[in-house]
Amino acid sequence: MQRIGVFVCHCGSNIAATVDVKRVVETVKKEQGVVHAEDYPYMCSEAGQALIAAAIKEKNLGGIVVCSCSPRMHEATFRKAAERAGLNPYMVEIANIREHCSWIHKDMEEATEKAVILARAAIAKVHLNSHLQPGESLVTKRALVIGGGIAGIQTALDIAEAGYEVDIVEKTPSIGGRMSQLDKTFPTLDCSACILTPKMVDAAAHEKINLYTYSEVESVSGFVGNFSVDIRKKARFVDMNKCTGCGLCQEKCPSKKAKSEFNRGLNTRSAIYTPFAQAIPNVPVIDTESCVKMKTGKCGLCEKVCQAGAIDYSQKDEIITEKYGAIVVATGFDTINLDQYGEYAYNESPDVITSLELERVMNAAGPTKGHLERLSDGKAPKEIVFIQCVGSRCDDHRGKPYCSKICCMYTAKHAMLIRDKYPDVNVTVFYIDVRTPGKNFDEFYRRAVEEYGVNYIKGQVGKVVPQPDGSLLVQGSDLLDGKQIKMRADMVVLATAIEPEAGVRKIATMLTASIDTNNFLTEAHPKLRPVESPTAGVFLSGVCQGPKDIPETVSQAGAAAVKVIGLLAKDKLLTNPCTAESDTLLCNGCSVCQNVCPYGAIGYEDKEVNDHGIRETRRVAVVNSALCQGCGACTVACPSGAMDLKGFSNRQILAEVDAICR
Amino acid sequence: MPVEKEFRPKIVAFCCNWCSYAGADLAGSSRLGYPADVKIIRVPCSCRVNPMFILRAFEKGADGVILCGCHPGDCHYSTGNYYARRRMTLLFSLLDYLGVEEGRTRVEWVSAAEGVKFSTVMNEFVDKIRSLGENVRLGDLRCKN
Amino acid sequence: MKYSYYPGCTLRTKAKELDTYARKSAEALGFTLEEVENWQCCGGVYPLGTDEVATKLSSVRALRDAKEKGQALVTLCSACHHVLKRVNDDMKNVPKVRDAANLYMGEEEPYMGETEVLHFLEVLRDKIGFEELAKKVVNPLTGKKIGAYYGCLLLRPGQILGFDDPENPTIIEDFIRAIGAEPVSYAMRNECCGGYISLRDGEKAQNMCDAIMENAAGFGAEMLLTACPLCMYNLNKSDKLPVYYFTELLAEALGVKEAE
Amino acid sequence: MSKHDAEMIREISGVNPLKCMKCGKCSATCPAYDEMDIKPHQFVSYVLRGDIEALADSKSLWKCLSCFACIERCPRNVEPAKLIDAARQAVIRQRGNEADLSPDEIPALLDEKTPQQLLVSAFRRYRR
Repeated sequence: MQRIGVFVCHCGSNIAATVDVKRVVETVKKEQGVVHAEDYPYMCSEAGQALIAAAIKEKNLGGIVVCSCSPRMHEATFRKAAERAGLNPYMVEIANIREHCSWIHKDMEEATEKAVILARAAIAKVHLNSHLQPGESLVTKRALVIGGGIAGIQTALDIAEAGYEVDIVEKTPSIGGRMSQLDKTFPTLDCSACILTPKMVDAAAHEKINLYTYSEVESVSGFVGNFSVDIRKKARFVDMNKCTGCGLCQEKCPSKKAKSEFNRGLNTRSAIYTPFAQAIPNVPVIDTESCVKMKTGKCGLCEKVCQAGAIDYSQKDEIITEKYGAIVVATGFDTINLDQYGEYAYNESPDVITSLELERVMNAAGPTKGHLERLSDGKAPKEIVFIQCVGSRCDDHRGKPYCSKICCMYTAKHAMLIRDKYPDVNVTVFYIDVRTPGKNFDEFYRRAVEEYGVNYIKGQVGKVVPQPDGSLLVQGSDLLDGKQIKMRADMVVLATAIEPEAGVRKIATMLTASIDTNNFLTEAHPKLRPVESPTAGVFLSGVCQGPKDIPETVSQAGAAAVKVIGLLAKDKLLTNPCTAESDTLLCNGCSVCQNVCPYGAIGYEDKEVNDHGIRETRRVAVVNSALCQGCGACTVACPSGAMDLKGFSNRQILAEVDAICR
Repeated sequence: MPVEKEFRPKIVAFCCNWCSYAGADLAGSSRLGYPADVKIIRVPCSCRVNPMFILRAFEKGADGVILCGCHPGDCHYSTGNYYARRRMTLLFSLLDYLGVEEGRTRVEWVSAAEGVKFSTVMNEFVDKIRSLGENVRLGDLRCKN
Repeated sequence: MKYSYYPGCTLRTKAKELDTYARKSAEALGFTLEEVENWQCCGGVYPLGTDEVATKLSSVRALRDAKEKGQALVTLCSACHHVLKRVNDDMKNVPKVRDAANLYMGEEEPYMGETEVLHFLEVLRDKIGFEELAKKVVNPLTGKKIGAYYGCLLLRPGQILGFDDPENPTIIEDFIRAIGAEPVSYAMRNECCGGYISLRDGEKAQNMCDAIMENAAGFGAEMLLTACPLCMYNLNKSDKLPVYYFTELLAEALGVKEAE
Repeated sequence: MSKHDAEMIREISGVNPLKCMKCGKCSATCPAYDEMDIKPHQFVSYVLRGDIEALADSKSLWKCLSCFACIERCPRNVEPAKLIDAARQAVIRQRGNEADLSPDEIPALLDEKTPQQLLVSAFRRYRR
């Protein structure tokens, strides 16, 4: 029987407005073993913690229960407070009477009654808690960044600047990501390549940064501080060390019909290619699906013209295994597929394009060399219609329920750039709401309207009808004027919703990092831990966590880097002491637990046992607590009941069940 | 005149620490209510839930037990929720056989981002248990005198 | 292969061609349309109200009848197709409607939406296959430029009808290709013809049909194909392009148009 | 027609008008827009406000073609055609067969090609 103290927090009015805290205190005083109970407005405050410490010392408490917010919030706080007062930190239990009680119930009677029951369950559990001691594990001082866009590059640069080794894994042949595809950036209209290329060069040149381009993460094992990652380096068929990047192979390659991924399929590229002129590394790859040599065995022109002898058709994929202390996900985004949005005629007319495609059209290195022209006939458009929220804010089976956040601003940018360069072109924007929170953002949008005469119409577009004369009939709402508008346009640009890059779910699964229904990675706390995944040692950078623009991405990238540096700066980490443990006397060595353990943490040893006076040697399970992550799968699988989990033992959980059902 | 007391079921919800417990926290911080009849027990993973815990709950007078874990493929420990799903399928059909209706037990996947789902599921589950009424008490014959 | 067949009111009278050519073609393609006995009119429009039950019973009877025969239920008219599929979906997925309808019908075994409802075009695409159909064409309509006219009822709501992509359908175009002609794609092929509004406001319907035909003709269509008697009626108010039922051209291509 | 009818219309239609984000996609799509006095997107606000009297007297009820284009394209699953149909039904149920179309009018409206389908669907729409 422990001497237990119960501490009930008001959390200002967050708890106290719905739960009668005084009554909770009075009621729990009657519980077995409770020798102290009190309430305080903010238990997590310094004064609150001092209160707890004082009680522990004065009343010689052996265990405490804090009735407060979620343990995910302040369990660590109260454990530290207990430790400072000389109590083992694992003798602390939290009864969650805020998130699971006061915030979801309105009736004070009901909420108070529930708070008491939750407190009782925690008291029943803490009676059975034991003095656990965390172990230690070493930290591998190297970080992995998955994704080589602006988010990944910035994170890697910041980590490397602190003196740690960083590897970037990028699945395409070059780093640069989506930002390299943009023409100009809002709200200052700087040229995207001009500000990105130096960063790419810095990353490539940094002695602490190692690039794995044209590579993908194959598998991940281990845990915070000790990840082991297999990286697949896809065969480039070009020797990175020999290639000088002269570009002759690309010029001479006879197969030039593959769609250029970089230009969003608007033009073609050769079978041996670098995605764009400033690509880093400036070493081409051979796309086996369009290479004549790969398909038929004949050709080999690139090999013949390569002065450096860098072409190697026999190259194979290579698997590299590397150890990391921390992993940053920076996988970025793509625009959604528009097949389901037939009403916008995107698949029918080449003159209906997405905004990202327009970026390529406006770019001097793009398919039209930067001239604004219709992709169907190359004519200069006179009337351009922009449609906002294509697939965003769609709570249906076709689109995404969220706001993609960047579209209002880039559409204003596009409209402004077009009006600036081609003053005779009329630009109309159909919008639902114009959302411009951000420094100098609304001013930017207003400039599009006031200085550049962009015509903003509040209302969605219902249908785009390609006309026999090649024009497009746009039928939309003008809600403010109360009209249905039918207007001719030469080009229609769709502000297409963005979504996390396709492979992110697979990566999240490998990392056991949680992911939401829209495939955005979940942060450990939406406000207070926005760049950490709930999985220790995994951090988030850029749009993989939620829609954001370039400055936000760069800030978050830096924040993620700081978290990584904080982790790598430690030599050792304390491990979770809530691991499995086998009772040698009960174990019959059947191997069932070993089979369900996802971490290979269970082994077998021949041990001498004394079973009721009979001494014999038995094969029994032994848990390696450094590997055990404490899931508890083995405890349920064990047929003889030998396996138990420290901190969540069978007796503890049963005691909670009993207390709740009492 | 005797007033018939409103039936307030006892419901135990086992929630895994990584997804469902966080989902319940999110339901709380988003103020998405569900009846106070639901009491949550935190476990590291849905696979930590021993069928014994559920039998014990019914033995002690619970009217419904729900187990929530991460979505398939999203388990923090990779495969725990698959074990839980298999174990529960077996247990629930046994319970049904013993006279504890299938509706009194449920497995649900709730992610850390699904506060809405957590609240919806709990509301539904409580409605279901209320419609089923009081549960039969499972007894442990070994303890009978 | 035998299918239960629900002709619907209009195919007996004003749209006989749609029906007779379909039957002839079916035989030529090796399947039989077995008319549902004592079928009753589907009502022409699907009642959207969630509390509508009585207006759905005639459809439920036909669906039941097909279930008892163990056959899929085939329709030709777009409206019948629309109503039957949606009522079937209610019987499958909407307990409120299903329970009330079954209670009303009073049959021992409740109907739970088991019958597969198919439009004749779906039979051609999913059961026969357009490639197979093309092989059976003896009289290909080579050189004819044909615009498919879908209208509303065949396609929408796409998730329930599951007929084709409601915004960018291709089934009739594929059919046109199979009978040897050249499909002409135009964006207004899924715009409304005016429907029943033409009873009160013929001019409005005609304006709508004019716009559709203009769009189709502009892209080079020489004629339009439809599956719906009401669309046919409305489209005929406009004289820009001739309109045919798809079954007529099918029978022609299969060489059974004149057969007795 | 009253507040109570607003509830009834919500119930018959199965539509939650609160889901509407006023994007105007329905009105952008509607082929009968010009004929309507109350536009498709406005139906939502009328139901929310409980102004059912105005809806009942609106000619829009009889102009909707039930082409389902707004249902297909509504990004929020509000589906105004369902609201319009529910209002139409409420009117027909309360005002009976005087609602809109009388059988006496019919013969004058027919020609020799009029398909049965047209009559059947018009009757279903205009009266019950």
